[in-house]
Amino acid sequence: MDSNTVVKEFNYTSKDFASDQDVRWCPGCGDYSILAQVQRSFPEIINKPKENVVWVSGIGCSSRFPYYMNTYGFHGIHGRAPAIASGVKIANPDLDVWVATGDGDLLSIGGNHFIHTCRKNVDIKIILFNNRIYGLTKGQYSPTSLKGQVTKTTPYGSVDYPFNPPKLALGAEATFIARSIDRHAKHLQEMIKRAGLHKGTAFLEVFQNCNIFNDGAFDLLTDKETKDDHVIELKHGEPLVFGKNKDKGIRLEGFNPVIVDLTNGHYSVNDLWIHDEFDPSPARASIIMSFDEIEGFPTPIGIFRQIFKETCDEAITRQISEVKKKKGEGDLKKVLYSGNTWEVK
Amino acid sequence: MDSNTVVKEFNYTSKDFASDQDVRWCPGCGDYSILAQVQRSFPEIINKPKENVVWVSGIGCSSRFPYYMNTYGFHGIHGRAPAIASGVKIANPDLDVWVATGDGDLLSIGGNHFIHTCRKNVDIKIILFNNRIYGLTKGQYSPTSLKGQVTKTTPYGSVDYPFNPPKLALGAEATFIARSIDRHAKHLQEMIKRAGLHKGTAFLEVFQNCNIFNDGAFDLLTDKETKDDHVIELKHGEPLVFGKNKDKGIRLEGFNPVIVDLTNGHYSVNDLWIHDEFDPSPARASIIMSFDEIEGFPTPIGIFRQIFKETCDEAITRQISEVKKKKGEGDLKKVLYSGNTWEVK
Amino acid sequence: MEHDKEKELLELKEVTIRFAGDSGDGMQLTGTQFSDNTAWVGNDLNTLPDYPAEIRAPAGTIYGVSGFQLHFSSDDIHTPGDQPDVLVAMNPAALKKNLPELKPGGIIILNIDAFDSKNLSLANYTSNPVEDGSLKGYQVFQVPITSMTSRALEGIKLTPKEVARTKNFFALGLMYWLFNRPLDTTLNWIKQKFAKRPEYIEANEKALKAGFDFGDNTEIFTSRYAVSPAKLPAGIYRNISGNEATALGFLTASVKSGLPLFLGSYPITPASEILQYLSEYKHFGVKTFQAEDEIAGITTAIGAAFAGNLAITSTSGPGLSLKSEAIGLAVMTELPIVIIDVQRGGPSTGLPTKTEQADLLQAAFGRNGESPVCVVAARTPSHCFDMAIEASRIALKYMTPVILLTDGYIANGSEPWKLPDMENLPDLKVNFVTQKEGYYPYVRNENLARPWAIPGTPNLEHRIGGLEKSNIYGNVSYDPENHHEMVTIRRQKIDNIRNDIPDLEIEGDINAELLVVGWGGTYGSIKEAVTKARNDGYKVAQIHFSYICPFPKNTGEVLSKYKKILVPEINLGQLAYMLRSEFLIEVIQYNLVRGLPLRVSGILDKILEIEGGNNG
Amino acid sequence: MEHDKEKELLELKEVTIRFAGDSGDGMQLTGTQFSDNTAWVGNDLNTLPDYPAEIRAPAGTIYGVSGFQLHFSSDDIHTPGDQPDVLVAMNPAALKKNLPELKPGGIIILNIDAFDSKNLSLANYTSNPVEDGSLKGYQVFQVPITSMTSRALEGIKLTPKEVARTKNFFALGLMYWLFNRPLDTTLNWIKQKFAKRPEYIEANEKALKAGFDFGDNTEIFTSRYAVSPAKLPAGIYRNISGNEATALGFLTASVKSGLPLFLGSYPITPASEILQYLSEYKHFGVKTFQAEDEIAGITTAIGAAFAGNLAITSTSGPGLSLKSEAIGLAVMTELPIVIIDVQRGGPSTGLPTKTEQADLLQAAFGRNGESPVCVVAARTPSHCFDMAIEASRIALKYMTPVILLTDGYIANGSEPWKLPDMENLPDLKVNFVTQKEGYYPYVRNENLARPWAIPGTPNLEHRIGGLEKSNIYGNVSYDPENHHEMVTIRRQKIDNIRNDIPDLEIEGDINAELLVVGWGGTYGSIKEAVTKARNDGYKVAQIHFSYICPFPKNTGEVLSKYKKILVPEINLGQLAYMLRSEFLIEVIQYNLVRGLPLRVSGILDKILEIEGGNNG
Ligand SMILES: Cc1ncc(C[n+]2csc(CCOP(=O)(O)OP(=O)(O)O)c2C)c(N)n1
Ligand SMILES: Cc1ncc(C[n+]2csc(CCOP(=O)(O)OP(=O)(O)O)c2C)c(N)n1
Ligand code: SF4
Ligand code: SF4
Ligand SMILES: [Mg+2]
Ligand SMILES: [Mg+2]
Repeated sequence: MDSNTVVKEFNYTSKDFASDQDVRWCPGCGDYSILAQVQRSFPEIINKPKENVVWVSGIGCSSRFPYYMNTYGFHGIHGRAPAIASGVKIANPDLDVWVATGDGDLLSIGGNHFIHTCRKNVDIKIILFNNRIYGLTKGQYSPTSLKGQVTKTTPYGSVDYPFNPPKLALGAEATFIARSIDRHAKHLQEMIKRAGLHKGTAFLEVFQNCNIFNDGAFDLLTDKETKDDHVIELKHGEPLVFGKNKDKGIRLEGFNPVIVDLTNGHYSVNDLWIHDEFDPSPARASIIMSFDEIEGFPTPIGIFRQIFKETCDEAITRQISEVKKKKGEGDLKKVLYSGNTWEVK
Repeated sequence: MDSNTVVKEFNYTSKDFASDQDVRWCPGCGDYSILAQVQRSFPEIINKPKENVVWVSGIGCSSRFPYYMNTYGFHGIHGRAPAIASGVKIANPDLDVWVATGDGDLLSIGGNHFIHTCRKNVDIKIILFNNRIYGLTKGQYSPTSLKGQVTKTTPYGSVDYPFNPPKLALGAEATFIARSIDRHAKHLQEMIKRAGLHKGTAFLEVFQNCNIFNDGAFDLLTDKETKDDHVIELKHGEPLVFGKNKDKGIRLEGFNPVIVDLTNGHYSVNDLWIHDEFDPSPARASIIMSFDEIEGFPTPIGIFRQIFKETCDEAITRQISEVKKKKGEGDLKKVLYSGNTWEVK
Repeated sequence: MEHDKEKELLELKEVTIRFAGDSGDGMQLTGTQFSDNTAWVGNDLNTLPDYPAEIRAPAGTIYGVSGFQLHFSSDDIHTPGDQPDVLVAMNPAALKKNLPELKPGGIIILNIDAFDSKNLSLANYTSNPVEDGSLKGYQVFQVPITSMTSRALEGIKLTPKEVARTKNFFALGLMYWLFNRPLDTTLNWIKQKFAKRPEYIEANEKALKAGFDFGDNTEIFTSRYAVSPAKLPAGIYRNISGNEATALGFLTASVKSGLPLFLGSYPITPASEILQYLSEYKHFGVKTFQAEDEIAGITTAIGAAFAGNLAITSTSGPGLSLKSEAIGLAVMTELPIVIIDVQRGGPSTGLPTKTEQADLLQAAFGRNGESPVCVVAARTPSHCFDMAIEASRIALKYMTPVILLTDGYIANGSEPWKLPDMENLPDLKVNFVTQKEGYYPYVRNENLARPWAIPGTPNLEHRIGGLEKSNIYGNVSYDPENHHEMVTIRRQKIDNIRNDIPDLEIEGDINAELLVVGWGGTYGSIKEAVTKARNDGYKVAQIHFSYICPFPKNTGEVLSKYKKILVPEINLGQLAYMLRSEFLIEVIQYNLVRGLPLRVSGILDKILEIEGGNNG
Repeated sequence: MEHDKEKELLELKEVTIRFAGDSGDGMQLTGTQFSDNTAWVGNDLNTLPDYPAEIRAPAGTIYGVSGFQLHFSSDDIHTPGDQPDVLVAMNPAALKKNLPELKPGGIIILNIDAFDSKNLSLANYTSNPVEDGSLKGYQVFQVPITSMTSRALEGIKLTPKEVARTKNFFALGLMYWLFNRPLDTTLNWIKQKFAKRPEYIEANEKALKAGFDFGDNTEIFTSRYAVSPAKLPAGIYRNISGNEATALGFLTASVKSGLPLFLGSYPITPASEILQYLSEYKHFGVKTFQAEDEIAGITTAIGAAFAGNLAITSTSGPGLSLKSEAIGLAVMTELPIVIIDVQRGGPSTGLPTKTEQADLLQAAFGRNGESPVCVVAARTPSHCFDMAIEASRIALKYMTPVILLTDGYIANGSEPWKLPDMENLPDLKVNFVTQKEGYYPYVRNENLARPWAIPGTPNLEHRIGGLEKSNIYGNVSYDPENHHEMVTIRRQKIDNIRNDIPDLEIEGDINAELLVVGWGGTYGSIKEAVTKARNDGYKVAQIHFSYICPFPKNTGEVLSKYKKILVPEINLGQLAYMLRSEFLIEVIQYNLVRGLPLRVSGILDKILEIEGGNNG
């Protein structure tokens, strides 16, 4: 699925999506890049009048996002963005509804709305700015902070295990699950486009550096020196290759992924696991998502899984028209005057 | 892992766990069986003074459960049982803490507490009475009701996809995930014991018939005639066999489970997939959990997966003793009089 | 059959009947059928279902007893009756639980088949009340309802369980005979309901007729009763419960405003029916979204309001608590939503199936910060229809959340409803803003309402949210003076609604010394008590609030006219608290928090206590 | 170095300084250091941090300005000062934002290096205020803080960014010089803080000393100021903020009750620090549970209370909204928990970093049903310590939830705190029930408290929950009379607390005509305003509520003594609402909802408006 398959009727430029508000994130914050990549991708995916685009958010640094987009926007309350967005979408399915949210906002207080939105497959796009910390409240740990991480509320190190957000989304039956990184501009743009073109709940996790309270959390994945060895880019139909010189690959032995060296002659690219974004089995995605927790494995980015099924808003609209067909357009007088009525003269 | 490995010091009988309260479920309700199996299993797993057992619940028919157990009990508010139970356990890790909950209580309003409790691996046992309906409020659909199901709030059929609760638990990193059925008394007892002996969050889904508002939801799985063909019992180290005459088996081809006929000579038991409860990879469990959604596949019951890691309450206790070791037992005066103090004479 | 043979027909002005039996005995259905029939023959009526929080506790136990009381009359009535004249008890537990409320000398109809030793002991009877003299002073009729029903159904292919389930129709038939009612409405209902199960139609019809004939033929009843039609205003009527009226009110508001209706809701007793009723109206484009919890219920509604729907959320007390934070968001974003709270017994889970009026202060004040909303309350089942429309009107006109309070009693209770003329329904047409010129998100009109510009409107892209906004422009603002100004404007906007709602009407004796003041669902009880007191020669006036935040503009003036003010409430004095604060007046409180409507007699006694001897 | 050379030393009674700069400029640290030093040299002081809701908005913009005001004196003081005497402005935006508040003739110290065209335009200056005459009427000192700091740090191995970051220490050193303070406390702090980074120690020390020396050596300053120590009661002191005092209060309550402390909490400004402070005290066995949301924060606390811990939950306004339902559960189960609400600007997300007093009615009434809790409020930073202990005492003794209200101002602000004698700390020992005899879950003692029998206690197995409970036995009960009784008892239990709390003390002129009434964090402002009015010859009395639900028992009597009652509040009149209702008195309201503490001058003006001319 390629953005070129869409016939463009509207020719927006990235500037059309920049609002007149001054951007107020800390200098150096990864949020700037996400904003830029969204604004750059939008001309290619917004194929309707831009007044039909709505950005919804919760509370957090990341949730300031809607202010900076020159679209309709709703800066909600903490954790409730998926529900507010669902209301917008279901009320008017013609709108393109996007959610900007943080790891605290979506996964801590907002966890329930998140999983139910995924389950119902409401057609909204959720971009998770995962900086593994509470930015706006100044540095408390979040549900994606690492075990042992020292933060304002864990002076002796966190005792909690983090969520693996794509895994949670998978468990909640999300139909599109992807990941990117703030500083991988091109990749991030591609993922935003793919999310935007998906019909159904699209979940895109973006690793985002909070240079004030959790600086360097993703350095291994973004530093020139280390990134090639620590990131693996998932590409549909292609083998799982990574490493500075594309010298490492991942094979599957039973359910076990194994890293193999492509330079010593034992294995070639042909022996590697081929990625399939559209595999209906959750097993593939769940193994790839587990790389995060296996010592020595690269962090996967790209599309873990995309499947297609009727969206919640479609189903609601469909049901309404079915009932209208069956019962006829509602007639208020008929309803009010129904049941056992009698007349008093 | 067998309950016999535990040396019993306390010799309770099932009667010791019955409270003096009259049981108030509808006659015929599956909840009665769950209560009975819990009371029958408890003498074998409660290996401490029974005053150390606490049952916590939310709101729903199922959440009346604590009243009927002669242990400490807390009938909470809707959806909050996992959080209340976490508070009890962390406040006093010597207690055995159990949660009785419904599909609405745990998965609808309580979804967030559920996934976070799993993530943190708080050592509590959660028994989900899944009747795929809201019983207490008289028959509205729940997050496990089937798409298309007609209920009080879906007169034209539900448009929502259900959760697969074990999948959600897996996505939330639960360390023990199992399933049983109200009317499979022996199996249910075994699962309760295994949950009780697990250290960490144990999630046990029990299919429960609500004979008033969703009667027969599990008939295929419980009727003598049909159950053998529609249920597959997962047994550790054993092949996946089912069918009235143990005549069907499940093989794995790639990630695809395939049902094979064991009677036509093509396949024997040796060709089947062997179950491994302790497989650390989430892939196995996720495939088995998917049986629910594959046309023609039997519904798996038993233990999907059990893994072991430090529990939340253990980690908190450990950290407290580490800090005490490092800093010494807290001295109130020292703390109050710390910082820049000065004296006024 | 020889109907009406020698039996005497006594004319009564009003009767209160209570049907009581096991949760599985179908008493709610029996009550509803009798009510519909009674409404249809033209009596005024008022009903009070009373069911346990358990769905179906073990048969025969006291906490499994389900009851349905109805009060009907040839005159205007407003309550379900303090004490029943007639008790139909399907088993010993039903007798045990309800006997204390029966009027001295009242009629008891017993299903004597159920008075076996097992059921007696389940009801904690140590001896059989039918035999031990405990029923002395009542007119007791022992009817073998179960066995007569079985006999009547012989030959129909039903399981014994199915046969037993029809015995409520026998009881209903007997009561129709006793009160001289036609069987038609119920026969029709049976036909429709069981259209696909002819054997059920046959069985229920037979049971119903058998009950009727039993009354006619047996010797035990010597008289029958008749209650003539009431003189209600001319019009087309139907019997309606509060929850259904609420649902229809919002449906009407949707049609009259031209806005699609969006209901985001989470089931909770006794509010779930509103969601259930509205989910039927998909052919009106109604969208009912059963959310994962109450917070999602209201936040989806806020999203839908932002997108331009008529957005509402329905709940009961604990759910209102959960919605607190989000109501604040609607206050800050100044979006029109209606929050319906069907009050039930509290605090906490409390008494889920019982009625109460104890959420008023929560509705008025239960949010962080200065967070004013409009609060209105319905007074009777059919009044829920009017107030649903009013709540919608105010929300849309003032761009504000409105809380509509009803309660378990009026939600489940029913009364005859004179159907509105379609032409007289108010026009709620809304004009969305579409012009860029002069548009700012927080510019205000003469009502202090900000403009509603919905997504999809070209050139009006804007952003709103829960942070304080600058006046007019709507940008985030931390400016101290702006904040004070906005806090003041938001309050003023709500206060101004007082110019747009009806003045209080004084009922009863305008020049009395005593004014009885109520709000919401106690209207009927207070009205009857005041009427009785006046009939006894006391001068008493009455006012009743349907608009509470803000109070109607003549409130201070009205209150100041009376020397004594009595405020009966089903709480510990919440309206009293507000009246004292806002009008600095002394009030006499009458508070009974029993999970039940106030009894007329209790209010009357209080009036007499205050005015004692002043009826000369 | 030749200190104190020829510079004149002027003695002042009190000074208010405001440090202002970019969010990244370290102004909060500078302010805190100056405060600690000032406390340590013996002045009375009071502080007001004021930072933006953005963590670090783009450098140089007005909304990125962070400020810290402190008021210190040789006399008793109670507020951070209405208007600063001295403004330290690290950049044009800081000047622009704060100049309007500066006293006429006040001192401005500018980091002139930052006044380049880029920063001027970021601050929306069209011309340079230093040059265009806009600062006429002030004493302006232009100091090249950035460049002087760089020069002082030459040779230390730091990045230019790191060097720039130390410029706040230069400013601090200069202020130490100007106000004649020793450097020791800050030098010590630097050593401890950067123990692992010697180059930071060196850099910060150098910057601090360079600032000090600059004052000494340069010609621009001709005088220095001295503020003598205040005559505080004898004792050991430390400077403390409200949030830290709150944390220490609960730590103390834990130690004195012998119960482990459990805090279930979700971060929220400005309450997060309480969670942060308490998470340090693991060696006291303190368990801090950062929950997934506010609901889990309180419900884990309820579970912990059931299990026998001293259980608390901390939050701010929106979080209190979310906890409403669960507070009702604690009311019904009668478990001891304390809910701390650090109030901030509302409604909704509102002004997260600003102060307000607008959660009072929510605390009192924001739950479904009749759901009475005890509500108390702290009046100053150090008073948070006392009220945390009091809240714990009441919760444990009465088996009830208690809401402790503080606010953003006292939470973040600080003052010298006379440390308590360890022996005088109250004993909060709790006796859990262990005897089966006479035990029932809802049997009550003389305080109407039910017994606390915790899991693990043999033979006392019992079940509680949110459904209505039968009195004494604690079984689920739908009985109407029982419900009324329990509703009444729960209210009575809270009302009885009034016999167990201190009477109101009247400050000022007991026999005045005017009584000024406040609650919570406005104590200081009201106190200073009353003092000033009295100094001007007006007779004014003052009372201040720390206990609100219930009010102290002499409240009615005290209020009735005064002809006029003035109630200043940072809301639209919430205490006034309650006083009017509960005591039927007229009150004059003074309400300013600016997200800031009330100004002394504002209250004073109001007093003069009321009492004008009455100072003869
Ligand atoms: C109901 C409520 N609880 C808590 C808060 C405080 N709060 C604001 S943002 C936030 C978390 C921010 O973290 P995240 O979502 O990761 O966003 P980030 O700032 O890191 O982008 C919290 C706890 C709030 N505003 N409202
Ligand atoms: C805050 C709140 N919302 C809603 C309710 C109403 N309510 C009670 S139980 C329930 C759902 C029951 O369903 P489930 O959890 O599946 O339990 P079951 O009765 O089926 O065992 C609901 C919606 C409530 N008591 N409290
Ligand atoms: S605090 Fe962190 S996440 Fe927030 S704006 Fe600053 S750098 Fe970005
Ligand atoms: S309603 Fe259903 S779940 Fe509830 S007690 Fe009855 S049969 Fe059981
Ligand atoms: Mg974050
Ligand atoms: Mg259920």
